[in-house]
Amino acid sequence: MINQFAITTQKDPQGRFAVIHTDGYINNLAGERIGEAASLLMAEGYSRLIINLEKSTVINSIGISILIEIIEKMQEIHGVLAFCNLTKTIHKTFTIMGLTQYAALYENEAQAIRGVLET
Amino acid sequence: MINQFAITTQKDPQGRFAVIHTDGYINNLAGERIGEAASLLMAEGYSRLIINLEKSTVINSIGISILIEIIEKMQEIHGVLAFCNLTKTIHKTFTIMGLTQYAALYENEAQAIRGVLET
Amino acid sequence: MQQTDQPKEVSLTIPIIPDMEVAATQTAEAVLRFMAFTPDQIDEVKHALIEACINAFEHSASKDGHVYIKFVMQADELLVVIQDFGAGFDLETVPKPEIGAKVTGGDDYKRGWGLMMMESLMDAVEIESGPQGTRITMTKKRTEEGQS
Amino acid sequence: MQQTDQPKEVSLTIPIIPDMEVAATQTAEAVLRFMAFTPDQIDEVKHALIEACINAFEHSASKDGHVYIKFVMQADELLVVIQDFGAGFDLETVPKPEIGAKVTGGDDYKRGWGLMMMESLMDAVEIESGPQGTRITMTKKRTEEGQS
Ligand SMILES: Nc1ncnc2c1ncn2[C@@H]1O[C@H](COP(=O)(O)OP(=O)(O)O)[C@@H](O)[C@H]1O
Ligand SMILES: Nc1ncnc2c1ncn2[C@@H]1O[C@H](COP(=O)(O)OP(=O)(O)O)[C@@H](O)[C@H]1O
Repeated sequence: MINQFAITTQKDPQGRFAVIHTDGYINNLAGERIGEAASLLMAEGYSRLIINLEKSTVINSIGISILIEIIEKMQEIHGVLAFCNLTKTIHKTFTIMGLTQYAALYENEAQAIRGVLET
Repeated sequence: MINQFAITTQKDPQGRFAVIHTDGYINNLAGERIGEAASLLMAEGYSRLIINLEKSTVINSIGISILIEIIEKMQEIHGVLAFCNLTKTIHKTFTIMGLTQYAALYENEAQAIRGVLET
Repeated sequence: MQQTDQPKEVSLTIPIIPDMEVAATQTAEAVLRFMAFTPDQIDEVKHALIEACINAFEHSASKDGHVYIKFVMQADELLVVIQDFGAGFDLETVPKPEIGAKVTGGDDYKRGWGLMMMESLMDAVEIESGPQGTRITMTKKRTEEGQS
Repeated sequence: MQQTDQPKEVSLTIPIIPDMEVAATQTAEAVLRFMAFTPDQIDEVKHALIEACINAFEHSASKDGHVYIKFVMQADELLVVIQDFGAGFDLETVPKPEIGAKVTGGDDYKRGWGLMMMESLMDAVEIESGPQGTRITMTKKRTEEGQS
């Protein structure tokens, strides 16, 4: 298939947060895989999640809608979701959608970690 | 324009050989620029030239025909021309054309330098 | 080499198969680079084009199974036309997406962002739709700043 | 999402403008990746396609100023059809290129490698040409080894 999407998950040794790294075009199927990874981490007790989009330069609105579902689940457990390493276009899109009211966008992962730990 | 082609030239401090690095699609215009660079180096007295194609993964037959002109000029001055860092497709093409009878193909620049110095 | 006075157009027809929108973005990228658009502008057009394609894939119920794309290269702008011969839709009845309602569970439909994305990433979006299908004409101006 | 029984085809029409063959290779790359060809096979098709395009650009003297490309996705192979509505040519009269003659100055025409490249990089090349134009049909099989 045309889209080779990959995901890797990284957990803070102290269990305070986890980071999901995506790699490739985020379409519906890729979005679902991110959703599953996030659900798994939440089930393990992580209420601070970071999605690092460095290697995903293209996303479609179906993929984004699944990110919204993750935000919704996070709100329910009073957790926090943040994104980092967005391209200019994805940053612009998330901002225009108003998604930034519910999930912070950070330039890089270090800043995102600092950010979610302060929340 | 669609094709941003770049060329850099590197001369052996001892004047024994020179290397032309190409970057981008080698079409007719790009081929002509390689031809000019080669002519300049030959005019400066370099009779051992290496063309490093590492950053050129696509070439067309017009570009190749200009490389043949360089080989012809090299033959006239009894010099030697070598190529290195070819993709599998370009390697296959040069081989099928028979170009390898007049210009050696090396895996990397170090090998090419050793090769032309031994000639 | 022959060059005519006709407008410079690249046409692409893709079958309705998941991920085929990527072929459209690859073609778009070549056309936009040819026209010397900035990388950010190229990225914006690619995202808008994906939305138009996946809408035709998902919603058009097209019987001929294809989406027709045209890139019209003009002096200072690119037109991208995406057309399907499907059922069409009435833009008036499409609800405007509202992030608050979608995040807080007030709106169960988390989607509905495609048209908004096209409009925010392009300089102009014109939608013609009816029982004969849908045609979306998107314009991107080549400005110095690379911003729409 | 609707899917028909028609063969899966991607059609691309490009204007005869220098470097537009790159748009064709970009589209080809997406189609070939979609079909899970290996990177080396993709590279080979791209090079063959470039040769067919620049021949149409340079030699066809096409009046409509466009080259028509079709990618026909079949179970285990891809057909690439490149068509122009130009003057055509007689394959019989095209001399076979000979490196020795070209390098030693015996043959002043250093070019003439395009058809050979197409043939060596693809699994099959069929050339139909006449006063109505030229159509080249190239086939690439998807083999495990990635070699033609
Ligand atoms: N090409 C099309 N054919 C038919 N209906 C369409 C088409 N494009 C958009 N629509 C309609 O417009 C609505 C809004 O589209 P969009 O904003 O992209 O969000 P989404 O596709 O996520 O619903 C769709 O739900 C669909 O009803
Ligand atoms: N699409 C075409 N229309 C007209 N003539 C063509 C076409 N393709 C190839 N030819 C003829 O075939 C010859 C050989 O083509 P090719 O092997 O690609 O080498 P080159 O283009 O460098 O001459 C060309 O010189 C031209 O006369």
